[in-house]
Order: sequence, then C-alpha cells, then structure tokens
Amino acid sequence: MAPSLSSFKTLRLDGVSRDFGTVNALRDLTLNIERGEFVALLGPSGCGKSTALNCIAGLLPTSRGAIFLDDQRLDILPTEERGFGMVFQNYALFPHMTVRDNIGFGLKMRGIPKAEAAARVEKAIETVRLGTQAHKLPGQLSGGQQQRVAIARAIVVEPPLVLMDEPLSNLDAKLRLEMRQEIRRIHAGLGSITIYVTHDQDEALSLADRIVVLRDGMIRQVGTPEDLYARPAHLDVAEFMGFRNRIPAKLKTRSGDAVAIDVNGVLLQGIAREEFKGDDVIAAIRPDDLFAGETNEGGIPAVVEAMEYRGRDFFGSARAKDGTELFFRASRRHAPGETVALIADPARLLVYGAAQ
Amino acid sequence: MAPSLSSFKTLRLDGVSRDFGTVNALRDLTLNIERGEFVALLGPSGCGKSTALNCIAGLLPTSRGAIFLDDQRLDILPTEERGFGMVFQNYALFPHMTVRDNIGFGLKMRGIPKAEAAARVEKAIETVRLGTQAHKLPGQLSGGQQQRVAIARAIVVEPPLVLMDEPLSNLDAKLRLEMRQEIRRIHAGLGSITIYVTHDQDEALSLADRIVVLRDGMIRQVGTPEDLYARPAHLDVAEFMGFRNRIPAKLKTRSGDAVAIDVNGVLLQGIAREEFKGDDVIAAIRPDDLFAGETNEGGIPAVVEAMEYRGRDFFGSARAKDGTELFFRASRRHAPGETVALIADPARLLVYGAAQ
Amino acid sequence: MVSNEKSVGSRLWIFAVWATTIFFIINLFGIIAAVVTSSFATRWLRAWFPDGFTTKWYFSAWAEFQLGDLLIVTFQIVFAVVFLSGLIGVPAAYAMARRNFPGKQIVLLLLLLPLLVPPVTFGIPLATVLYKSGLGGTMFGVILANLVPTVPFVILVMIPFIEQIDPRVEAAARVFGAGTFRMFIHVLLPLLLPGVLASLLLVLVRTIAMFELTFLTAGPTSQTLVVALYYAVFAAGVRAVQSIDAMAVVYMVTTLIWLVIALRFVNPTQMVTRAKQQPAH
Amino acid sequence: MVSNEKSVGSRLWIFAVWATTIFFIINLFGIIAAVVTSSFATRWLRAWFPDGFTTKWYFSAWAEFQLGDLLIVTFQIVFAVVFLSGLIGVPAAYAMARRNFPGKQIVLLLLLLPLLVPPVTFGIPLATVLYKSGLGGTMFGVILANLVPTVPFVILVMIPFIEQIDPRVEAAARVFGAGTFRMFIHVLLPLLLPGVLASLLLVLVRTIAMFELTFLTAGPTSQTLVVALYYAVFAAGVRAVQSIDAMAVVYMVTTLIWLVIALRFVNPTQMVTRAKQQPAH
Repeated sequence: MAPSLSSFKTLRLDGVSRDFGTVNALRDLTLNIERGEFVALLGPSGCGKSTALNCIAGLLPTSRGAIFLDDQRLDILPTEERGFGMVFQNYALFPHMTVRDNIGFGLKMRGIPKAEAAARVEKAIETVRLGTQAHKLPGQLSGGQQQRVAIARAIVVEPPLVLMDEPLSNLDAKLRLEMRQEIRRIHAGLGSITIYVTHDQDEALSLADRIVVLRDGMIRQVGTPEDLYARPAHLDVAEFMGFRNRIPAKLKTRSGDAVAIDVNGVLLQGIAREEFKGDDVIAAIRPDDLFAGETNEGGIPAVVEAMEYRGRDFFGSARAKDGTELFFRASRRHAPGETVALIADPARLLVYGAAQ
Repeated sequence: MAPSLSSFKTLRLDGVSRDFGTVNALRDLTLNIERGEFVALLGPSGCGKSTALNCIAGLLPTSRGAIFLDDQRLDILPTEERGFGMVFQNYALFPHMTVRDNIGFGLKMRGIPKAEAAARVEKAIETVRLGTQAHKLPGQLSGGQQQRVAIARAIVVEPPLVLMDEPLSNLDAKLRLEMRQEIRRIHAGLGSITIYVTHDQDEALSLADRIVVLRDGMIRQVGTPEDLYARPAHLDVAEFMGFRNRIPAKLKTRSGDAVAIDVNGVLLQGIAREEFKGDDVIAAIRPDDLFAGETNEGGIPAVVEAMEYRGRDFFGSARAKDGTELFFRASRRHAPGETVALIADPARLLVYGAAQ
Repeated sequence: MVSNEKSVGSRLWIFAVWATTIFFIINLFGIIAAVVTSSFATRWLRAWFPDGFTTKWYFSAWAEFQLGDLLIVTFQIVFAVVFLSGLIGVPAAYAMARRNFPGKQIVLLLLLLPLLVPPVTFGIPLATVLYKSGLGGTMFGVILANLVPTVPFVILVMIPFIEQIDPRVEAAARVFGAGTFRMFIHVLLPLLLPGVLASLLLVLVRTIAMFELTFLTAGPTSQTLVVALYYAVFAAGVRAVQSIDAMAVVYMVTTLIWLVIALRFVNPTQMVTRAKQQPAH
Repeated sequence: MVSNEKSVGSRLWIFAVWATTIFFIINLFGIIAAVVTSSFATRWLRAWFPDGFTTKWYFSAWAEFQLGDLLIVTFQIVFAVVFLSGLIGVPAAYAMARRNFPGKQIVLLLLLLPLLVPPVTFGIPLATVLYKSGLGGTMFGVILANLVPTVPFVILVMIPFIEQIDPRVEAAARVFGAGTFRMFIHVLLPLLLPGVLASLLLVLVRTIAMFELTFLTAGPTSQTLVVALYYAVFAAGVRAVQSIDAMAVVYMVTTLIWLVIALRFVNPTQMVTRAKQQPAH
C-alpha cells in the first residue's frame, strides 16, 4: 500500500498551506522535487519550515493544497501509510528497544519477512557504521551514535522520501561536520529524495543541491547553494545569508545589473539584484568583502570602534560619517578612533531597493 | 576590609593547586597578571580552568599555593571578603530581585551609603545599556539582557579583579559576537584585571591580551593570541587551536627551526616547534592552509572522499597513500575518487616530535 | 501538534474518559452538597429538597460536642506541629538537597516510609510507647505522634524547592560580600518562602485531618475535631444525623479554608511538573 | 563544589540537623521493634526483654479475628480498586498530559481535592448517599468509595510519566508505519509500564491502609483488615494486648511487602526529582 521506492520520479507539492487558527503558518508552498535531489528548507525559527515538514510527513493535516508522488495523492493518506523515512531533531528513538529493534521497527510494521528484515537491518547498521553497538539501548549511546541510529531507522525502509528535521542541531561542532559528510554519502547511496530542514546556512550550503528559503510561511528564494551565497534575491535573504553590512546609498547610474552608487559622497560599483523605485537604495556586503586598505583611495571613510582577532585576520566595527555601522576585515589591529578607508569588492556589493 | 581597586598593581598566583581526593584537578598554577590585563584561561572541559577560577574566587579552598594582590595574601580570606566581581556561566542572578537590586547587592553588602550606591548602580546600568529594564525581574529579561545585568553586578563594586566563567556560552551566535565587543569595551573602561574562562578558541583569541592554555590541570602554553594561533608550543595545543591535519612524516634536514620533511615521498618545508628524538615527526597544518592546486607540483597526492561548499570556498577530505585522512581547501568541487595534489603553506606547516 | 485527527476510535475513547471524569467530579460535588443541605434541613426524607431550612443543628452541634473547646485544642496541636515540622524539616531538607553522601538514597527511602506506611502500622506501637513513658493522652504526646509523618513530609516537599535554587546563586551572594547569615536572610529565605509556606500549609491540613495517630494517642483533653467527629459517627443513633452532618460541615469548611489558602501559594501539580518549565534565572 | 568549609556555625547546625534526623529514624524503628517483640512475648512488663517468646498470640489472633476471611475480603476489595483505578486513571492521565484545553489547571486542581481533602470530609456524605442507594455495607459500595481518591491519584502520578515520553517518539512510530493500536502496543505500553506498575502498587498500599472510607461504608461482610484492627483497638480490654499487637504485625507485614515490591519498581522521590536527570532519548 505504501508508495514504493522503485517506481517514482517526482514529488510535487501543490499549494500546500497550513493555518493555525487565523495564523497562516505555511502559505502556498509549491515545489517540484526530482528523484535523487537533496533539498534544504532554510529559514529562521517560525518561518514555517517545520510546519512544511510535518505536513509532508502527515503529522500535521494540511489546510489547503495537495502532495503528489508522481500521480499518487499522498496528503489524504494517514501518516503510517505514506511510507516515508524521517529523522527527528532529538532523534526520537524508541528508548526501550535496542539499536537493532529501533532500526527494524519500520520493517516489522510493514510486515517484511523476518529473515529479509534482519538482513536489511544488518546492511543499514553497516551503512551507518554502528556494528558494535547494535545490541545496546539508545540511552547507552553518545549523541552522534544516536543520530546514526535515527538515520539508519529512516533509510532501512528504502523510502521514496527521507525527511530530516534539524538532525544535527543537538551535536557539537566537530561531530556536526562529520555527520554532514555522512548524510551526503548516505543520500547519494540511497538515490531517493531528501528534504532537510535547518536554520543553519552553512549546513544548507554544504549539503543541499537546492535550497528553499522560507520566511513568514512563504518561499522567498529557491536556488543552488552558489546562487544563495553569491546572489540573494531579496535584502532579507541577503541579511540571513551573512550580508551583515546594510549601507543606505543613492543610485547614480545603472546599465543592466551594473550600478554605481553614492555612499557618503564616495562612488562605489555594485550589482543590482532587483528593480528600484526612486534612487534610494541599500547596498549589502559581507564583512569579509569590505576591507580596511592601507590607502584611502576609493574607500568609505569610517572611524574604528572595536577590533577583534580571529586568527588569520582581524575583524572590526566602524562608524561612517552618516552613522551607519560597518563591519569589516583588516590585516592588522587598528586603534579605536583611527579613521580607515573601507574598500568594497564590486563583484560582491549587492544593491537592493530601499522601499522594501 | 576588601582589597580596593585604587592601589594594586599585580595579581600573583603562586603554585595554586587543588586536589579532589586523589585527583589533581589543578597543578601548580603560577602566573603574574598586571593591572589592566585581560587573561583567558582556555582549555577543553575537565582541564582545570573552572577549578582555577573557583579557587581564585574562594568558592573552592586551595590545596596548596597562595594568591597575592600585591603584598596582601588573598587565599586565606573567605569569599565574601575578597571583594572580587564575578560573572557566572548561567548568570546566577538573584531571581527575586529587580535588575536594580541585583546590581546594587554588592554595594549593599559592602555598606556603601544609599545615595552613593544608587548613583553607582545608575552608572552601571548605563554602562551596560539597560536603562529601560531596571525595574524588571531577571525572569522577564532575554538571555543577552540577563548577561548584561550579570556584568553590571560584577563591575559596579569596582573590583580589582573580575572573574568570568564562560559568560557567553548560553547565548546564540549573533549575540555572542555583540557581547564580546561589549565585554572588551567594559574591561577597557574599568582598568582592572579580567580573568576569563572559556573552551572556545575564537572567544579567547578575540578577547584576551594573554591566553593561558590548560590541560589536565597544568599550564601547556602562555602567550598572546597571535602566538597561540600561529605558533602552538605542543601538538595537543595545535590540535585544540584548529590544526586538524596531523600528518606522520620523516625528518630530512633541520637548520634552526626550518626543517624539511618527507611525507609519502614528497619533500615539504616546515617550521619545527620543538626538539625531536629520532626522525619520526608529526606535521600539523590547518585545512585552510592545505590547498588543492591545479598542478601536481610539490603537493601530497590524495584521493578525494567528500567535498562540501562553505560559501566562498570548498572544503574536502581526502586520503593519502598511507591512509592518513587530510582536510583541505579547494576553489572548486572535486569529484569523489579524483586524485588531487595538496599543497601546504611552508610558513604554516608546524612540525612536532612523534614520540609525544 | 502531533495528532491523527481522523481516528474515530481514539476520539470516542477520549470522549468516554472525559465523560467518566466529569461524571466523577459532579458526583463528588453532589455528595458534598447533600451533606451541606442536610445540615441546614429541618427534615429531609426521600424528596429532592428538604421541607425547610434551619441553622439549629449547628447550635446543637456546638453545644453537644463542645465545639469551642475542641477547636481551641485542635488549633493548639496543629500550630505546634506546623511550627516544629518547619523548624526541623526545612534545614534537614537543605542538607539533603545540597550534600551528596553515601546512603543518601536509603535515608530518602526511610523518610518516605512514614508517609507511605499507613499510620496505624506505627501508630499502635507509638501509642504504646507514649503511654509507657507517661506522654500518652497529653497534648505533648499527640504533637509528638503527629510529627512522625509531618517532618518527613516537609523534608520531601522542600527538597525539590531547594534543588531548584541554583547553588551558583548562593555562590554569587558570597562573592558579592554576603556572609552565611546575610546570604540566608537576603537570598535563601526569600527564595524558599513560597515552598515553606506551601509545605507548612499542607502539613496544617494533614494534621487537621490526621485521625489515626491522634485517635491512638489523645486523651479527653487532647482530642481534635476529627477524632470527636469519629466518636460521634461511631456512637450515632444517640444523636440526630443532621447534628453530625453539621459537625462534618464545620470540619469540612475548616479544612477547605486552609487548603484554599495553601493552594493560593502553590499549585501542587507544579511540584511534580515544575521542572518542565525553563527556570527564569 | 560551592561550600565554605571554614564556617564552624554552619557545621554545627548541619550536625544538629543530622543528629535529629538519625534520632528520629532510630526511634521509629525502636517503636516498631517493641511491637514485634511484644507480639512474640509470653509476658512483658517494664523490663528490657520479655520473659519468654511464643507464637501463640498469632494463632489466637487468627482465630479470634477470623483473619482468614478478613484477608480474602481485603484482597478482593483491594484488587478490584487497583484494577478499576488503572483502567480509568491511565487513559485519563494520557488525555490530561497530551491535550491542552481551557480550564486544564482547574480540572487538575479538582482532581487534587480528593487527595488533599481528608477522607472524612467527603466520606460521611458519600457513605450517606451509598446507604440511601442501597450500596452501603456491600463490597461494591466499599470499592466505589475507595475509587474516589485512587482514580485522581493514578491520574496525577501518571501525568509526569506520560509527559516524559517525547511526543515525537509517538510521531516516529506513526511515520514508520504503526497505526494507533500498534503504536499503543509496541511503544506506549512498554514505556508506561513502570509508571503504571508503580502507581497501581501505591494504590494497592493506600487501599490496604484506607481506614476512613472503608470504615464508613463497610458492613460486616465487607470489612478490611485495617477496619477490623481499629475495632479491635477500640474494643481493647476484652482481648489481650499481645493479640492485638500480633494482628498489627500481620497488618504491618502485609503492607510492607507490597510497599517493598512497589519501591522495587519506582523510587518515589524520582517522581519529583526525575526531571533533573537528562532523559536518555
């Protein structure tokens, strides 16, 4: 009865929406995902990404819209008949079952014959490298091992779709890096669709083939990691992606996407990311791309307020003449009160309309 | 009775030790700290850094050694007479007092006259920018605001010494960056000594004038942030400071600190950080400084296992002929299985003895 | 968030459980209402409402059972028990909460025993010993017997309250210049006050309600309300049912007043579920 | 970790508290030992040890109080109460723990009332109503009266056990193909079993110990051990003290056996302090 992995080509979300009372937690989510794709739903907390995941899993009923796997409509099926795999944020392992029983639970519920189930469980245990832990209870495992059990439990049923709800958020930084590679490897081996929910840009950038940025329950941008990192479509997406500097400016000239803008009387080159109304614009740039040079040529003059050492480089904050706070990179420690000229990389200075 | 801020020049820790039963949690901590210095105690959990802080504060009795502020011996005074300020990891605010009463607690206990105490509290509230929150209870404040109250409570008594026990570990990444600058600014304004305990290298690097690296209750290295970042004295310190690659090699030639080593038949230049016994050495380098070049000239050949996008650059892991796992930086995505030549920056390749 | 809204079976089941619960509560209140009504009724046979209302049963109960003296004795005993339980229990709870020592689990279990073991079990031997030592029948004996379950009760209720106070808050008070005494006055006492009030009010209610131990150790001059009420019920037939009902109402109201006061200070389910909330500090 | 090891005053205070606690516990055990000794003694006057030992008081108590019949009736009542409390209480607790609804706090408070209010308060009216409806004096009436405090008890004890189970574990069971029934069998039931066992064993002990409600509603054929014991004490003088002591020991041992079994399954302090431990899953 559950949709099988062997046949499908596309998962289609068609206007999926969810209201809580009068609040639209998720609005009109429409998306086609091809077999083999790894899609990240990215956004700050409250953006609707977890709601979307729960709607797809069937743990939350949708208010409107439909979900199709090829031609089969899924949103009308109860959770247990959708046949997906899911990795929960806090693992949600069955605390009274051994690792082996946890992983085998889905197969048992699907009525797979015992011998076949045991073989598939062993294969899954091997895939996530948990051989010596198979007889233990989840409470006896470390966080990273529990995470592996949760992943094995999700993939052993060979689901057409694996859902992951911030699976790495409870791990420490080192383990998080290792598990990212593990997840990528397992996704590649399985060949199904993975939908990965996270609020961490690094995770989304490093894992996904395609990133869907959500905000207030709506899609703001869909694109590859490179698109998102270098060319955010809106100012809010840019801020979320680390464009910490937000510089009010006046539009001078525009030809195609290349624009010249005036910041406190200094002329800067940048790239327009949308159409403008009027000539008030906002320039966005990462602190990494705003550099305190040794000459004053072509830089934005600003007074240094604080500096900090980050290993290789120094980072600082400074204030421009009009009071804008600027975050920049430097090769040495500038004294507070010193005036520096901040030079922006024209290829990385993105310009958005100010009316937004 | 409490030591006063006005007079002192130096805090001197003289062989401070603490045993728990037969465990030496802190061994012979000897350190001179000048007025105005910001010192970070850095190390993994269990290294003795919190024990050291509690011994200095008087919350734990020392087993051996002495603590002097100029000529006054402090370790024989009870906690309440040492007159230090302290910021606790979880803030440890008095939950039943308003912000103003929390900050004024130390002054009240010292018997400062009411009018003067009120004036100093107002000044402290201003310093940490909490003007509109002064009448609230701690439970009504956000994490960052509670952190500010804890700092104000510690500095309002104008202590000769401010102790901070991982004060930022409960805050999110963005707030942590802001509070770092705040702490630096407040330290500069106060002009006393700050001792800051943390397990986070970035925090120690960006905040401290001097970093003390602890391990197993003993000092491993004392130095400026630049020292620690570029020239860790021991292999374990290097690993802790982010030298993730640890490459077994053979020593070929050494002249002064400049050495040539052989890794899988490839000759590399590096810098020796200690004396060697025999010619088995370990080369340590950050993934940032190990680059997958486009030519094979002079690089360590390795087979790519995984790659991930980190925005600007790609990072990957690869395996050298002898099985060593190598983490490297690249400008494009290499396919798993592809052989790359990893080029090490000779100025950043540090060489340690293997016997260690 | 996680619910299968389509399952008819589970809806029916939940409905059934709710119906049972509500039915149960309505019955409880109906029964209490019946007694209250009876105590005010002139005559009440098998009709829905009594023939008329009167307060005479209260006056007759007051005179017949010497309710005035009874109430004075009851409150003397109860307040002595409450005071002593607090004085011994709170510091003991502090020691239990803050110190780890071998056998702590066993001591906790031993403290639980007087709460879990029915009072009769140790009440009879306790009474025997008290009578042998000459304290049986005196007010002092009754107070002593009542302390046996109330001191462990205070300890066990206070432990989570104390554990909830971060030891670093106490450390902070020390660092900022408070010695032991001033730390107690300015920090510990204000933080523990709600817990102390709640546990002592519950002790108060328990002691008012404690029949077994008081019954076994009390003499004629050290009877409490509840013991007198039992004697009245036991010797029923001699007195009018309504008079006993009137006394039951006096008892019920006395208990409930204190219980309501106690519940104003603490929601006892919090003692169990408190930890689910993020502590504010 | 945080302690001022130099304060002599606080050391003295802690010592005093410990001394009191230990004295208290020793006394409790001494008293119980006295009764046990008495029940085995041939004659025991004001000496440290009785003149000789015998088991004859147990045989005389067995015959005199018809202990055999009494035990059978007691266990019939107790097991019926335990079974029904679990059947009603556990699903009700599940609903209370998993659903939020307006007035949930009030319902919780109402459920607490039968636990906090002394049983006499509602026992007398309850008995009146039961007698009026013809159930008074029957075993069914006794069971019904005992359910009034035990059902809320089971609900309140089970709520933290259920809240402790992450709803996402149930969600996981659904995602991996378990319907409501199989989720209950394979996931909920095994996880709740320790809590159910613990709460029902405590109900069992409470019901064995419940004097008030049983006393008020029981007839000659529906008396439990504790009520018979009270009658024996009340009518003392007719019977030998040692015979009553023997009966008290039988009662005490019966209760303690079940209590020990209960404590094997759950440490009740955990119900309060459980949340301090990191959950394993």
